[in-house]
Amino acid sequence: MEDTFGEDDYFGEDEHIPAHEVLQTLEDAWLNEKFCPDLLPSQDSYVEAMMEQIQQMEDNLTKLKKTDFRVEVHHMELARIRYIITSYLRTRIEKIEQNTAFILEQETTRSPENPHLSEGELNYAREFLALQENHQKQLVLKHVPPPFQDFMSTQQSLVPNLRSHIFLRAKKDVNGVVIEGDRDTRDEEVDLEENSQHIMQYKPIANLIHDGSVQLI
Amino acid sequence: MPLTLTQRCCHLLAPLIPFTVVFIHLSDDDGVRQVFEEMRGLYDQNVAAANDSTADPDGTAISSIAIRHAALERNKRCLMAYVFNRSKKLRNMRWQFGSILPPEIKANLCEPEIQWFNSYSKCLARYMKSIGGQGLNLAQDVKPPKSLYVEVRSLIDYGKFELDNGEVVLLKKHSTHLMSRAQCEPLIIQGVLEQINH
Amino acid sequence: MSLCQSYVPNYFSIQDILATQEKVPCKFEMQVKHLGFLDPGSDKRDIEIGTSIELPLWMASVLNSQRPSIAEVGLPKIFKEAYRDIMKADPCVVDLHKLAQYFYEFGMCLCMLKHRESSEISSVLVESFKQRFRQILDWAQHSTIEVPESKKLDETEKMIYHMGREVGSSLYLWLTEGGSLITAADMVIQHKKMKLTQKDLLH
Amino acid sequence: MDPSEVEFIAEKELVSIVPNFTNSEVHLISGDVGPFRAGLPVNVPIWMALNLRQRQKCRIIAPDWLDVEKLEALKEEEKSNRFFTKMPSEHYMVVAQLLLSAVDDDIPRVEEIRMAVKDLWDVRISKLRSSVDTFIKTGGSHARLDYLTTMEINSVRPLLPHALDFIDRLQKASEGASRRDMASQD
Repeated sequence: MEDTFGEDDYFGEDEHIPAHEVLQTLEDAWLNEKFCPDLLPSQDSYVEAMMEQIQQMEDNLTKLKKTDFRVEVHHMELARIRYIITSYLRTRIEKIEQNTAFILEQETTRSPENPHLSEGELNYAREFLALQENHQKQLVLKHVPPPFQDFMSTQQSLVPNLRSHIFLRAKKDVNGVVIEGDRDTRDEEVDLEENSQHIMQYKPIANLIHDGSVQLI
Repeated sequence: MPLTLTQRCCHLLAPLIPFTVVFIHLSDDDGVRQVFEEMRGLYDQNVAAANDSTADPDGTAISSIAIRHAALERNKRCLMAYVFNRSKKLRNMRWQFGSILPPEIKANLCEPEIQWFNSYSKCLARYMKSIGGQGLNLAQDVKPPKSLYVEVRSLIDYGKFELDNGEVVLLKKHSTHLMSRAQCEPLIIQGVLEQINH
Repeated sequence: MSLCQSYVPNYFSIQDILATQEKVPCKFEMQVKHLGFLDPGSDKRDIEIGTSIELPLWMASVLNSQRPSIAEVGLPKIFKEAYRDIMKADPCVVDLHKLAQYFYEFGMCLCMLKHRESSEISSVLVESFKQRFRQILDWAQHSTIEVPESKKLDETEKMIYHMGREVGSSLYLWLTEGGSLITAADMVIQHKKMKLTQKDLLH
Repeated sequence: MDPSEVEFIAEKELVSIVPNFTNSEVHLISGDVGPFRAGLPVNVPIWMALNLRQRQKCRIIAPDWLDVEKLEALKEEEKSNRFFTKMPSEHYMVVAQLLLSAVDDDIPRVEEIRMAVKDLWDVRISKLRSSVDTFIKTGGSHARLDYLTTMEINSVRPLLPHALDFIDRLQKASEGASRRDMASQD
């Protein structure tokens, strides 16, 4: 008996990335997003590719006999992947709702080729901010004296804390990460050896997440 | 009276502190209205004082103005925090109860809040429809999957329910069923069913 | 929900609003017209130079930040030297809930007013928390129920403790019962309980 | 993170099973598994092993470290070492918990093994707790945590990072540099 599906390892016309690598990327992105105080670049092309893959697999599964032992195994795997995707996107939505104005502001400073929000998220963020503004206007701002009616200035304090401490594992050797000292201690330089694990502030390693040298755990 | 007034604001806020109360109560409409009135009063006094500075050669009017201004800012902050934190609760309700609120909860909301809830639901639905080109319900798959089927017990008389395989079951109080995880998850979250632990 | 970030005050945080509502002694260095009612012990129209009034911290910080400053902000007793010495001697036994519910948040605000004793206050804050942390850690991880001693914690400590305890009890549950049951949402459970108590009241 | 999420991650680890059926490879999205030959051991992810086991399609072979003597030895080493020692599996606690509760008739001396794992866990957790306390007291902001497993790290989350964040705020406050709204917006 030959297993005839799941072999379609490549998707997209020009992007030849094996399905299992896409999945791994999403999994890493999921955990990074979960533990990172800031909003990371969206992996929406991977989400989309993976959702297509799921759809395709589901279609293929209907062709199998219900008693085939593989049916349940594949369904189980699909449920696991769906969990990763939904949990990943939920986490992002939560962050977007938390620091909406800040995130939108940051997005305008980025080049259009390098957005951190997916199109859907960008629309969502805009709608959500408008919703909040309208609500505050309705209930508070339109009832207070004119000089106190501004909404945007109240959003300035809703920002991620980049000084938060996070746990990480180094995926490759990184030398000379500088940890800022406080008034009593001097700056400290740390080398992250491949596979070593650390707890430290997010800020000094922020760019190492982007280039994949560290994984948040 | 800036002092009594900001204190009133704090009374409004107290029940919203995390950990103490999860449930939300009727907004203290009367209290809020009074705060608005007092804010207008303070503002008028400041405008008057500013226009009248000629009658105040020693310049001390500026101190009273600064204090009233601070009180106005403070009140704005308290009121907005009150509205903000209530909307945060409403947000969580959307994720936990679904897009339809139980009537007992709805009774504790003012009209703009019900509107906010409905708009939020719509906004979220629009986003979820856009995901990956085909749409994805993010209110589902909230826990890591352990198995495809789950044994559940009905906690209420829910009525007839069609299973994935087309079979129709009657969900009666205490009745037990084997259901696909995907299907029963929302019902468990909403408190219709409970998962039986072995 | 799933995000688990540490507390940093923002414009909308109720904790911060309540913490800045705590009172500090203010000694007026300028006359303030028409606001005599701020002093509950007086029925005069104005506040005269030299008057001392206990005012909420948010207002004190405004008085202090004006140039020239309207009032000098003093220290509440919990941050005076005598209490600082108590905190230094054995911070773990002090009932902060009773003495200053917002000990740390309040103390940080004071530091930011650049009070001349700021650096002493700051070091008491840091050292107190470092010493008291072990207790929080032990209580949070050892017990699935809320330990009565935790009532002695300051509000920020309580937040940290509660977060820790949630993890402690979910870990305990996992170790003893394993698996991951799907459960009703917290708010749904709360809502049901509410309905039940309402029923009880009616019957 | 909820322990069920750590468990979810750990379920990707491979375990050896002996299937009672024969089949060619299964092409999972996460990679190929099999082929399966009745009676011959094959490595599959734990979640799959548990699913097949539940349907009586296989027997699970306990990893060799899931053994009373080996666990005792690990515990002794852990006790005598100042640092954390390397565990045979990055998810030893979860793997033990999952396999022991799901498959008790496939593994002999289950109760003793369970106790030994728990003892090892307890030794490590109490060591972790003292190191966390020392770390906080000495006032560091960075620490190396090699060989701590995900579930162990998770057991001090969010307490440890939140405590460090808080201390950072307390220290910053005295420098007057911390973001604060009351000064600027009130």
